[in-house]
Amino acid sequence: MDNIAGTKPALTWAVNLSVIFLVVLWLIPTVGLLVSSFRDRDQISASGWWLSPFAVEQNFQAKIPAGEVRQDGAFFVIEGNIFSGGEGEVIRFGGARSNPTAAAAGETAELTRDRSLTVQENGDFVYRSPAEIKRDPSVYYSTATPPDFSLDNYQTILFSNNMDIAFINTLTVTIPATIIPILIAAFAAYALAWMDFAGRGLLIAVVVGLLVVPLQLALVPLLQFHNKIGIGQSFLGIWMAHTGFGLPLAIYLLRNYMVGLPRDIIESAKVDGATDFQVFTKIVLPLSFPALASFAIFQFLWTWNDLLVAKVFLPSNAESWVMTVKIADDLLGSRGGDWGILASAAFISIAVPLIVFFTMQRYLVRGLLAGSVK
Amino acid sequence: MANLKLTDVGKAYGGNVEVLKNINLDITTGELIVFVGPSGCGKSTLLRMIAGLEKITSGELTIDEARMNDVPPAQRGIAMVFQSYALYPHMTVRDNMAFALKLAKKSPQEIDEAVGRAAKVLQLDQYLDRLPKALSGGQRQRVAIGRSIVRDPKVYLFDEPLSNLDASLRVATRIEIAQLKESMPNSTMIYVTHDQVEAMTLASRIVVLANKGIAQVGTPLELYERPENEFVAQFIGSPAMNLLAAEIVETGAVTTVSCPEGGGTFQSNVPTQASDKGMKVNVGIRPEDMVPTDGENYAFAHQVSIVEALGEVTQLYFEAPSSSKDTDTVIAKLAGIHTNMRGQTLKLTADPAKVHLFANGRSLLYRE
Amino acid sequence: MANLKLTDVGKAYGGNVEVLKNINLDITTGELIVFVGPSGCGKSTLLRMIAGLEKITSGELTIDEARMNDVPPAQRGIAMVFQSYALYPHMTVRDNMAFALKLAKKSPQEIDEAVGRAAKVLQLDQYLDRLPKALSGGQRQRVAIGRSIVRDPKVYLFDEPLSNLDASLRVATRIEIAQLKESMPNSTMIYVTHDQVEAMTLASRIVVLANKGIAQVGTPLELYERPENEFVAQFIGSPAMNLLAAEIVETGAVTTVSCPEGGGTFQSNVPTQASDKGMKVNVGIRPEDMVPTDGENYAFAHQVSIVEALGEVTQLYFEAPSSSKDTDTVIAKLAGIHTNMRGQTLKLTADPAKVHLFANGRSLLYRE
Amino acid sequence: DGHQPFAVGEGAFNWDSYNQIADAYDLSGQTVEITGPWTGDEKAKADKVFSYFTSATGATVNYSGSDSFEQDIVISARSGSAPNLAVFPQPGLAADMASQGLLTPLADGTADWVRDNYAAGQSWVDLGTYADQNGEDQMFGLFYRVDLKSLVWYSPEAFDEAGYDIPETMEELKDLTDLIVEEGGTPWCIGLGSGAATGWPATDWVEEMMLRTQAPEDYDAWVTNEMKFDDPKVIAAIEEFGAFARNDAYVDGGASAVANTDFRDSPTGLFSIPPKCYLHRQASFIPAFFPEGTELGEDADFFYFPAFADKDLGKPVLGAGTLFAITNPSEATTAFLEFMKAPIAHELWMAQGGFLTAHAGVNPETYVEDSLRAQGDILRNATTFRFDASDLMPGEIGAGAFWTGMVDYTTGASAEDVAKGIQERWDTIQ
Amino acid sequence: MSPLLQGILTVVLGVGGCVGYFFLSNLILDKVIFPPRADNPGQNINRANLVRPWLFLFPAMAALGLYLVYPVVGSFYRSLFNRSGEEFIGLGNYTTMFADDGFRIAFFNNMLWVLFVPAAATFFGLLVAQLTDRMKWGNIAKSLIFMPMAISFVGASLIWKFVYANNADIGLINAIRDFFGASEPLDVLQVRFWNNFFLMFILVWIQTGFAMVILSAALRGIPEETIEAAIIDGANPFQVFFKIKVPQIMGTIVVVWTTITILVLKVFDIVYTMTGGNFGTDILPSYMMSYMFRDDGRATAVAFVIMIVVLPVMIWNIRQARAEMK
Ligand SMILES: Nc1ncnc2c1ncn2[C@@H]1O[C@H](COP(=O)(O)OP(=O)(O)OP(=O)(O)O)[C@@H](O)[C@H]1O
Ligand SMILES: Nc1ncnc2c1ncn2[C@@H]1O[C@H](COP(=O)(O)OP(=O)(O)OP(=O)(O)O)[C@@H](O)[C@H]1O
Ligand SMILES: [Mg+2]
Ligand SMILES: [Mg+2]
Repeated sequence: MDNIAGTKPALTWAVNLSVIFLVVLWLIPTVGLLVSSFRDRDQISASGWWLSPFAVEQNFQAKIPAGEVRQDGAFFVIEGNIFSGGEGEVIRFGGARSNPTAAAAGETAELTRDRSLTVQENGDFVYRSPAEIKRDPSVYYSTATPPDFSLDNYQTILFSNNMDIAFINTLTVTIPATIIPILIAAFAAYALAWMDFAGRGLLIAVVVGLLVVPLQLALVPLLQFHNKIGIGQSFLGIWMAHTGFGLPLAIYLLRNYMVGLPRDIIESAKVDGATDFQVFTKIVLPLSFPALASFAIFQFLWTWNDLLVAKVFLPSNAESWVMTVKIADDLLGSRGGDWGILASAAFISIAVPLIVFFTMQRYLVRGLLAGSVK
Repeated sequence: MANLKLTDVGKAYGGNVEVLKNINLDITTGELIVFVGPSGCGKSTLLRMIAGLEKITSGELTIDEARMNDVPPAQRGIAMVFQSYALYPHMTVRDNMAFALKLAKKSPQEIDEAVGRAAKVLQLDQYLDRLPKALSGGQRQRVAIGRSIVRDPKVYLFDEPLSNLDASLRVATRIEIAQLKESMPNSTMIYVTHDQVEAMTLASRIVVLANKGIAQVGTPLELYERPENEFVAQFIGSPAMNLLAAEIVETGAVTTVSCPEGGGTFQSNVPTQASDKGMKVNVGIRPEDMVPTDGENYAFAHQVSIVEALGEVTQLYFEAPSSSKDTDTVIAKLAGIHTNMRGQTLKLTADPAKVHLFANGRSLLYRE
Repeated sequence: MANLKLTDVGKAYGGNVEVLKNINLDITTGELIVFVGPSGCGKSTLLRMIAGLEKITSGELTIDEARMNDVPPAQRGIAMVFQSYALYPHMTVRDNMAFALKLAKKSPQEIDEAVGRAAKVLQLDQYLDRLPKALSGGQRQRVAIGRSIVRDPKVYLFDEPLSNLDASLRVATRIEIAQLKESMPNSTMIYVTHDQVEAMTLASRIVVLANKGIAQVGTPLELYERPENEFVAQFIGSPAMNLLAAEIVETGAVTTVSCPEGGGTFQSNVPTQASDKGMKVNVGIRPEDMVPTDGENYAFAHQVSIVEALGEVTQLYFEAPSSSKDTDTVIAKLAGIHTNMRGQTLKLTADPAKVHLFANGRSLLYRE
Repeated sequence: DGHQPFAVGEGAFNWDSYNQIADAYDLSGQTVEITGPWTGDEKAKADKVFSYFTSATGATVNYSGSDSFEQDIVISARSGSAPNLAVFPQPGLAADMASQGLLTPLADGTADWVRDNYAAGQSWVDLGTYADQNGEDQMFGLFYRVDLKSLVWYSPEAFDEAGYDIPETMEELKDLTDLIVEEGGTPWCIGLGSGAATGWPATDWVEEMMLRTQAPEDYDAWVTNEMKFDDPKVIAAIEEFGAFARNDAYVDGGASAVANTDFRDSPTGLFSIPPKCYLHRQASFIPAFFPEGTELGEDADFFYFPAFADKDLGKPVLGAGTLFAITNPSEATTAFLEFMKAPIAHELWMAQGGFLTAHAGVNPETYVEDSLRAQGDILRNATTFRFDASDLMPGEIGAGAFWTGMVDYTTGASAEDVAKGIQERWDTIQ
Repeated sequence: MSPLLQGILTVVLGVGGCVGYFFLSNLILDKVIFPPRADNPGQNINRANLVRPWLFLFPAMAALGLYLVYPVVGSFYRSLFNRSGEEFIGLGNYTTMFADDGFRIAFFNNMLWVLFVPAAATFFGLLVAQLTDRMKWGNIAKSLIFMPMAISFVGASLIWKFVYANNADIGLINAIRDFFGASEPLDVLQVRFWNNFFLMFILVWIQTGFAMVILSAALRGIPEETIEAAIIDGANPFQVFFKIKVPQIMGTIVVVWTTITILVLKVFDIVYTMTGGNFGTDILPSYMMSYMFRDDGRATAVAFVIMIVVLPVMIWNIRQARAEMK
């Protein structure tokens, strides 16, 4: 197919452009999250992420220590620099919180009660008041703040206590919880696709039906069951739980793929003397790689991002925390509104699944069956 | 040891599409049986039933006296070449061929040797490490053959195994198969083909399938020389036997028939009884038995409409005379090259020993 | 109008597996070209390149003077029968055949008519509403043929379209194809086959492919009678031409060669020059040209090892004498049935007009 | 972690009570498992408090906090893997579990002890007493940590500059609201957004209004549904809330922004320049969501959400609190609850900030900030203290219909309809 | 033992155990229970073959039975009891539920979701799978489109807050409206009826990756020759796609559609975190969650309604499976 002559460049262009369009459409929200993950909470609620690469004009408050008041005729005067010696560039300023941008830099702003305030671009100010200055006055000014990105959010998450353990725990949960259901489901799928027995149609129907069972229904009876047989809350328990919950989809996906394999190949193997077990391991399994890989991706994702099952089936002590629990209960906890942390957490937890996706994508190959039958 | 016995075997797809019925066949060890028959007559189906890949709807199949109807394919001791090749797409040619041997737990040397030998015979040496998708049609077919001949089963089932091979390879492979067969007198082979030469050269017996049943079983020469019915007569031999309507005018050890095309009468060595006189029959003469004649007693006379020079022989096509039956055209095959015959009118006759007589589709030779 | 011209066309798979090179071929409108060649020699590949399904690695393809290398398949005006059928598995036979017509926005009546006609010719009437998976191998192949002949393209490409058909259907279909061709003098047909008879009967010219290139192009009889080289000589004709090592002892319009097998000398009508005397040559004699002789001047004498009676002819196999080349066995084909010859020693010779001489693989007829 | 911030014996703490526990128990090798709603910083503080129990008795304390505590505790209790103790943020859930037999009553005498030692002791006893499986009332919950709800947060600086005074009565508060509008400002920031719990801040408003417009007895009747939800009194209270929240001029972003602005984001309007609003009513925990670097007392402060002057209802205070209940008794658990009764257990958290207590025996000096002490005062001076009604109502109402009803109300539904809907829902669960 | 080591050990043991189970059980079946050498090998083998499917199915059925069927049956029983679980009220939970406005809204919305989300996600997934199929940077494009799949629902909700937020400084939509001069920010999540679609789009955004992966695997399984044949038959790319490719992967499309439908019936997180079911956006799963662990009777009753909603999809699948098995 790649060899077909004379593919039209216009078509290729159209395809490329539409894909770019879709990718961008799909990416925009994620980019927003990525950008936000480098900003802190206050910034996030101050300006849109799309503005974050640009300097924005922001208002600030500078407190003037009333210490060095100078008497100048009838006026009490304070002079100084609002940046207290640091760098900065004032654009506009004002003397009241409710009107922080009353005057442009260099001008003099008349304040209430006959006070006045002058602020230069470089931050030098003169504050004059006819009355004695009792409370530290404030100067409000606007200045261009450069974009501010930091890795703080990531640091908070990555270097918080025991994150390494949580990471290892997560892997400990996900890997067996991905492999074992695939294995069990593959056998069942093979039986449902290629073995002849009474009640096959009914079983398929049951599997489809079980797809829809809400997890929440099963939690209490299962944990009870685990407690009864002595597994309790443990890794073994969560593997079994994920296996049970993942099976319907696994069986369903795999069976549907397997029935599509050419009958002749399987028959040929049988004639070659293969038992069902061998037909399965040597022929069907290798040829089902695309389906196995797809399901592996999804089961991995699901267990990786799972919070509920982890909380129910794992002990609640910190040593057994998986990353989602750690992030939800430990890091976010009282900081539920900290979008920066949430964003970076989302990005950190995206990394491994993406790696899995990339590695598994290799198995979604073309023409696996090519050349086998006429 | 592999005696195969089919008793009243029938097959219906999906409960109603009846494809085969009442197949009775006894195959003894060491035979090479060839199934022939028109496309879609059920050859592959029968093979697949013997292999156990298709449920036998009715009747019984035994191998060495053991009833096999319900025995799974792996336990029947068969090797099969599928019409569709059915290669394992994820295995190299080598692994495809070694698969059965590995399953049988053969030693690696044994496997290597067997695969090497088969690859050599089938000229696949240089493709051993390719995947099926990078092979040509014929190469794929050869892999399929290789896969079966590396094994040592009781019964071989070959479904049109050479259809995609070129002539010389075909001859070579055919001979290989014949030798393979010879070297294993205890195995039985069943072979489906459309190639007459293959059928004639390989078969110890040929089974002609037609109309859901068996039209005739016999050695190649029996079928060629003494076809039981018009169907077999026309099916065996290429181009097909010409059939001409005629009437018996004289009976006895040698029968004389009239030819409505003019040309008076001519003879057949098929014996008839006095009561047959006046019977309407079809006279069957193979194209290669047709000889031009100048005499009065010819079987057929007509203008040559097409000349096909094949090198070795030349085929002459005569437009269908009203008396010919079933085939629209009468064909004669003359040895050598005769390119300039188009448009000539020829009279043709045949050696009485090679003239067949059919009444109601059945050969007069087989009357009770 | 469909003149096809291939100039220095080459193909390499994956950049390094070179399959074809320097193919030069001129096909004029109305021709029916047959590609033959050993399995895996690149016939399908060449066809696919013409169709536009494989990129042409080097060289140029023009149809009616227009360069086609980069024209997409749909614009080339071709119809194709795939070696692997490539039926649309989700469509019934009827829809498979009607697909192209529907795409071409033909009226329903037209479509029905065209499909009905093709189905009738191919004896597919009763299967029109089945899906491909419920068809036999031959039926599938017929659907594939049907799919192409309902259309009216400039160029037909047929890749072994009859390989799974039985002999009579094959003959019938072959004739249909020939008639189809005749009824459309403006279309060109390229046909791949392994069947000698098909090649010989259908082709206006045959292209023999071998060793990544063209071994010879010519009319069927040219190839049969005057093969340019040993390859073509052996490839055309079945069984293949026998080659025997010999030495030229007398030159002239008729050449006399010695035969090392004893039996002295015998003649060939191939002319030679005086300088050729003493040259080591291979003498080529087709099996069907071999005649038994009692005389002294025979080409070959040996014991018959195998007898194959095919009905029409009998093939005698002689174990390879040391002098035979390339083929291990010498074969003679005698008309009629001779079953009792096994073990006899026969002397064989041939008509000088039918004795070919090859030096270094090339025929002496074609020397400059 | 085990790091103890305060050395034993130093500071203004009641170390005596610590020593009593240490003398009375030796529980080495035993463990107390606790789950609760405190996570993050709060968990860290709690862990520090618990570490003193460990150092006193030798028993290990494993506390784990969860954001979805309500769900987790039900699952683990029902499936038989409950921890020893659970910290309930809502009495309602504890009552539910008690009635299903999933809780163990506290030791005899605890009720008396609470009555004697907690400010407004009887009300805490009542809040911790539920019917057990057999319908008998028992004391199940020991309150530890109280949240004060009746607070209005503001920026002293903004008030100062604008010359606003702290309102003493509801009437003054309303006047102030109008004044701010007149001067071109926006008085209130209100946000009800909270993911699945969206709407809960509005329930606090309604409860405050109930307390300020109706007698405490009415409030109690409302909580138990003796007074129907669609009673005119309740509707009036809802409309009091609506007077603030449904007035486009009163709230930042207009009335439509109220429903979906996250409650955690809503206070930031107080601190922006220019201010987006001047007033924010929220419980004592809210400073955790103020912008980083906000100093209490300096940049932000609170005043009591005042009562109507013309209604003779005193100064009602709305609060909430967490309570300990036994889900799985053990010796160490009993000891642990003794520790929880000791003043030291309260002081240790007071000294870390973010903690109020009703325990009368604690030393107020240990409050880490003045503002907390001031909140403590409000609590102490309350003439009426009432617990958050929605926390006492059945879950479907207090953590369901009431929430969504309030969202519907703020987005335009009429108070009658909303109240009627909630009452209907309530009817279906009885 | 460190959990990592423990994990590795279990993977080895678990996988080994599974393989061992299948291998040994087959071996025992063939060699011990029904040895083929007995007088009638055929019969024994057939007996073995009657048992074998169940050997293959046993672990899966045991796990399904224990982890799903048993709880479901238990739950159904529970749904016939009142809130405290003590009093048997028959279908009382169901009748009160159907009388509840909230339920009706959730049910209606859920129907919208069930119709829209699977259709849209499958459509986009198919589109992307097809467009990227032979593209040089197709794998990259696919990974980018897949990315939302890898984000947890909570993370995804956060992302979309940045799009939908009722504030031109945070929400992209309002920023764009602002740019075009709209004065007041609009809370799109409060726009009745349409807000459902804004929420649905989040799930579409996530699930497109799923559809894409599965469909792209299916597209790659289509025999190339049929496509070539169609091209030669004169089909343009659209015709190849709609008339050749789509029908051939119809089975997979059904699978994808079903899976997403079922997901729609289970996912409450999006609604839960974005609106908490307010503003008329409640759907059945989130409606169920508001009863879950409070009134199990009601919650399980909702669960059963959800299962009934999926019945047509089940039937459709069974039909498809039947057709394939022919
Ligand atoms: N994808 C591929 N990669 C590498 N080699 C290939 C590939 N496809 C075909 N070949 C090789 O190219 C050669 C020509 O193949 P082609 O299919 O054209 O042969 P053919 O002449 O049609 O043979 P046959 O008569 O057996 O069909 C073969 O040797 C085959 O192995
Ligand atoms: N699954 C099926 N359902 C219904 N009919 C079928 C099915 N498979 C095959 N048939 C029909 O059964 C008949 C016999 O098929 P079979 O494949 O045995 O033919 P065959 O003799 O091998 O033909 P060929 O020489 O063309 O391969 C055919 O007419 C075919 O259409
Ligand atoms: Mg067949
Ligand atoms: Mg080919």
